[in-house]
Amino acid sequence: MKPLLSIRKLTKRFGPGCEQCVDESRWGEIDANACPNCGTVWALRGLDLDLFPGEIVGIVGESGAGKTTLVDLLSLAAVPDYGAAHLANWRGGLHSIYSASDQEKRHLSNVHISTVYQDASRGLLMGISSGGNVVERLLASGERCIGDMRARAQYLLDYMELQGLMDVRTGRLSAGMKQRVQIAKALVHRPSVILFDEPTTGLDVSVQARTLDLIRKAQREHGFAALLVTHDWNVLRLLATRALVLKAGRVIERGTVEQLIEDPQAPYSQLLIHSSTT
Amino acid sequence: MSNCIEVSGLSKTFTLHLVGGTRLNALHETSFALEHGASLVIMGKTGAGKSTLLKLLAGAYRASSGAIVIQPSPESSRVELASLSDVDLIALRRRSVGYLPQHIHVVPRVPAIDVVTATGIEAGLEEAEARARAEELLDELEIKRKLFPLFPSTFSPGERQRLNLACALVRNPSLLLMDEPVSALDPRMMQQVVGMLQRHRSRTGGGTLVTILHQMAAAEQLADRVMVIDDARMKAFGTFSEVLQAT
Amino acid sequence: MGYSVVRGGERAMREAEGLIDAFRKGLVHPERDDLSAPQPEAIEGGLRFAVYKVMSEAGIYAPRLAAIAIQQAEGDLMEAAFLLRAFRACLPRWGTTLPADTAEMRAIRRISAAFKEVPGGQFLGPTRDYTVRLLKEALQSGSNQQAGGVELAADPDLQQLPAAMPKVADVLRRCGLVAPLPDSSENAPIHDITMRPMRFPRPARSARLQALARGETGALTALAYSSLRGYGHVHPTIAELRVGFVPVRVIHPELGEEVSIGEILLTECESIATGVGMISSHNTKCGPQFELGYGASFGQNETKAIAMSVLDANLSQPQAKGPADDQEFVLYHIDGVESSGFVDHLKLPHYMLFTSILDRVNAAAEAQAAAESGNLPASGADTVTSAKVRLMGSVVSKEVGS
Amino acid sequence: MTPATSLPYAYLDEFMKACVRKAVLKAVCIPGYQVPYVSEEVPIARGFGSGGLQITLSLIGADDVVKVFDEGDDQTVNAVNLRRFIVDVTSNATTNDPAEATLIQSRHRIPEEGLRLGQILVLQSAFPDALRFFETNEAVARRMHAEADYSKLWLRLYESIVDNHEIMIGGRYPVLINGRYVLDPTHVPRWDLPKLHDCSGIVLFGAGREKRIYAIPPHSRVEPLGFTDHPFRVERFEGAACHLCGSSHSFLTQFWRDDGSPAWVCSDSNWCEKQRAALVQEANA
Repeated sequence: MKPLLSIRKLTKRFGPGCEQCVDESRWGEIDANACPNCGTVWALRGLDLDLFPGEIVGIVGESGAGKTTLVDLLSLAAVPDYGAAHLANWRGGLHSIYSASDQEKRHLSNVHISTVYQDASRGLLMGISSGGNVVERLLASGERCIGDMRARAQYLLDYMELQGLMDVRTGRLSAGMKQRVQIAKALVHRPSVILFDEPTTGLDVSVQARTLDLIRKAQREHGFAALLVTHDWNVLRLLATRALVLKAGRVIERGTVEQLIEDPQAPYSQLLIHSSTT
Repeated sequence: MSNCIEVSGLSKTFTLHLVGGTRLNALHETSFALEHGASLVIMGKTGAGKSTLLKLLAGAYRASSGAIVIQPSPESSRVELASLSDVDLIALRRRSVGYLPQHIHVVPRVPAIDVVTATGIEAGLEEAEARARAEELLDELEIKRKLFPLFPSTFSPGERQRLNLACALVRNPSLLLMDEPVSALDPRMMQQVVGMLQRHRSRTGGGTLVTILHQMAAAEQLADRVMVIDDARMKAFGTFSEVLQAT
Repeated sequence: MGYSVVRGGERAMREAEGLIDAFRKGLVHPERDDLSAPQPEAIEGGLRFAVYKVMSEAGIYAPRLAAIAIQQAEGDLMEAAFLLRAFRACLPRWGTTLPADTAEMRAIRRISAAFKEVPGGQFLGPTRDYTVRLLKEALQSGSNQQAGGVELAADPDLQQLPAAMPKVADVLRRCGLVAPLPDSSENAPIHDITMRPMRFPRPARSARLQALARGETGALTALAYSSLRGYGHVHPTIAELRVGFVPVRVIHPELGEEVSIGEILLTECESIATGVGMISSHNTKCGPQFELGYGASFGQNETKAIAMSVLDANLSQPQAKGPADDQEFVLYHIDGVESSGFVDHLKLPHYMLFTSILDRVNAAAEAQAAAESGNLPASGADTVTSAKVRLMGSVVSKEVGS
Repeated sequence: MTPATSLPYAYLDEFMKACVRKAVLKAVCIPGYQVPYVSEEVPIARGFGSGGLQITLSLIGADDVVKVFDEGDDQTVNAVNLRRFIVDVTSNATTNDPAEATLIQSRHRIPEEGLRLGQILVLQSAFPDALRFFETNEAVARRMHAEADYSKLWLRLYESIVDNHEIMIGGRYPVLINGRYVLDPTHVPRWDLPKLHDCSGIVLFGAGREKRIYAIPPHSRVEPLGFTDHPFRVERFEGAACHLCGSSHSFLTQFWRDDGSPAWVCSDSNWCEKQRAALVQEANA
């Protein structure tokens, strides 16, 4: 089976770097994010990952491990210092998405790779109606019929159990509703990949459960592949089949969710597992 | 006859970093082979390493050393577990290798019938066919129809165990790994399950079983081969009668 | 060069005033000693727009006094407005006039941008709007001719002006485009900001209008312009702009009836906040009604009156689109006397403040140096007097702190 | 007023004329793109048509016949003032009839009969950028234009329809030029926009205060933004007719008689005169 999104050596650093930390072979020694010598922060160091169609891969790690940097890179909000990512259904997967022009990048993030942020204000315009937020995607790809657009938006908002909130100003919705508007917006063009950056963190338990169920249901029916960034193993166990453990910008362990929960190898993974509440 | 499972020099050591990196030998230098269609029952005291071996076979644990080669059915290709990518391992576990863990984890907030049906769909069955098999299996396991739409989290341990058994069987896996599948069942129900497993083996034309059991009666009916594990080592491996004489 | 203290305040100030007169003559034309400061009458006649600006910013209608202030301030209009406002503060207060009804204005100029023709007609009157801004050599030839401008009647006969004209705003009210006026009984008592200070968040509209009326023309124009360019939500259409003489009436103290005590030249502008780009939805909720912005200023000061009406419309329906929508930002920063005063106050000596700042900077520098060399100094040990400033390369002399 | 003999032809010095001409050329080559140019002061106030005047004075030639009109009327004060200044510094012939004119400077109107081949219409523009009113940051707005990323603008139109069932834009209705740039056609009424489409004359826009020049070359595709089921609509006059020439198929403006009763009149005064002249001819024929 050919991977949908193959990521090779994705690296992002904040700072000039020095001979000590630029050399990949010595990355093992540097455990903290910042290089002791020059202080450059290596948010992500040489991440490799193949995402296959229809699967959900978890990205686990404490904050500052590089999870959000990975989301920013894959959502094309940021540009990596090194490395590439090939998307199968974009130019036949022959070119890295970072070689795309700004316009193509906007098309990619509008149609092929959607993102659901933890902070809804990063993903939505709070000043306009929630239907408007969903419709923006259609407008951006050239749709010009109000009736069709509203029908599509209505279907998606109902699908996300947001009946009757089509013309309500997004800013006035609750946190849980905003996340579901984000998911509806993400589903507009039936993307092949959706990035979830801690989608339900901070929601109260019942809303979190309902939102996760909706994500699972949407994934089963729309069949998108997803990267699920989380620090919560229960969320991982519910949605993902396999996962990567990130620490200080590097992948220190990968495996099926079952393996990572039952038999974590790296000390850091064991620490993460045993610090979860249940 | 080629073997369904070939294990050589398999050992598993846990390194618990949170408690100063103490090492725990869970399994030591185990080797054996199991031909297609055979039914192995693993017996031994609790904590001897039985579950460890089963989890290694299921790919839930990663071997510290040694090799496990699995050929779920005579037609499928032989694969070395350690060399499988995560994605292939997941696919293997969805289609041809059924695994019934001892501590049952149930997907929350999904009606019982859908849990079993979804497992069937994941294995490649059509939705209607998967639902039909699910209902048939749950009836056989005497799960009352009114329980079908309920969430498994509200079920009793016995009902959950039977539900998981249904999940394992709905896919007709050619290799079925079960960790004490009947521990929470009354003798009559246990007998019923053993009968189902026998029928399963005949229906799949040589389905291979590996089961951890304590109940001698069930073991006697199910086992072609028996393995005894004690203190992380394989003490005996052979036919039921051979092992009885040896211990 | 050490940082030395300016001494001898008293003598310096007296000499400074003397220097003003000396410079007044010598700076520009040292060889001419026949040039004296222009007399107030000349200022009132030839520089009437300066007089109007000073009068309106001082909040007192006294053209002659404004001319004197301008002469004394040598043309510094901010200074003149300050002088006049200070003088106003010491005048006794006899009472308040009745609200002037500007419909009764004997207008010398009246235009509308909203409609081509309005009841009472439009007439251009004295304006430079449509003149060609060519620096005229004609001034040398002394003729009072407006070069290329609209032919100004030699001596405008003030008696023939129309006595009263219906207001365009009333026409708009009849069309339902603008909310009807509340009848005068409901009007809240006027909040006189020279008697009671403005309080936020919602100062009375009368207080807001007074603050705008006394505002400095440049500041008002800048903020209004910012609103037009999108940093506020209002881009209005001028319903009507009038310039003319308005009768001022009071209740006679003995007779107890209305008495007119004269006329004042007034510029009044009413504009409707039509907005540009998107007609904002908030004013279509109760049918298409628009905010009416009002601006008025003593004398003929059209830019100020228009700017006031823009800001009034902005501030009555603030939509937080920019500074022009923020009541506090606008009303606190448009008063010329306050703003020029505070900006000028930076010239006052701030030696105490500066010394204490140097002390802190020095302490931090020392702590940083000590931290790098490993030993932390006992905090607070060094007092101000022994402060050794290495900042700015100059060593502070000993008497800094004494 | 006798112009000072020292003033060059058409007032602007050669440097300023060259700047404007280069900007006009670039604007015509990239239809809809706002070309920045150095806009020196002219003796006409900012906001009263300085940009339009700079273009007229840079393009005018000895044999050009100039028409200057404002809000459709050649006799409005601003039109009179501009025309008088242009004549003073060029001594060119002027006309009120758009048919005779080779160079037309206008504010807020396009002649009712449109343009013919070879004619240049210069429109005075206050705000060159249609995006500026919801994106006050110019850098972001320029990037949107560069990437033809107009989804925010379309979203505004969508939200307007959600709130009011109508696209609530009076003047300055955004139009798409050749499917690429969105252009702000200044305060011309929506009535005039169809005339811009596939128009045989050249339309130049001069924004003096904002220092931008942009253009619509001949036979360009000019589409006012609209949705398939909420299309662009021009102003409606429901049965109103001009009280001078009786026309009901020209852009009318409302006015108030002295007795306060409303009435309508053609906005394009010259066109109205032509209608009346035609009526008189018919009556006599």
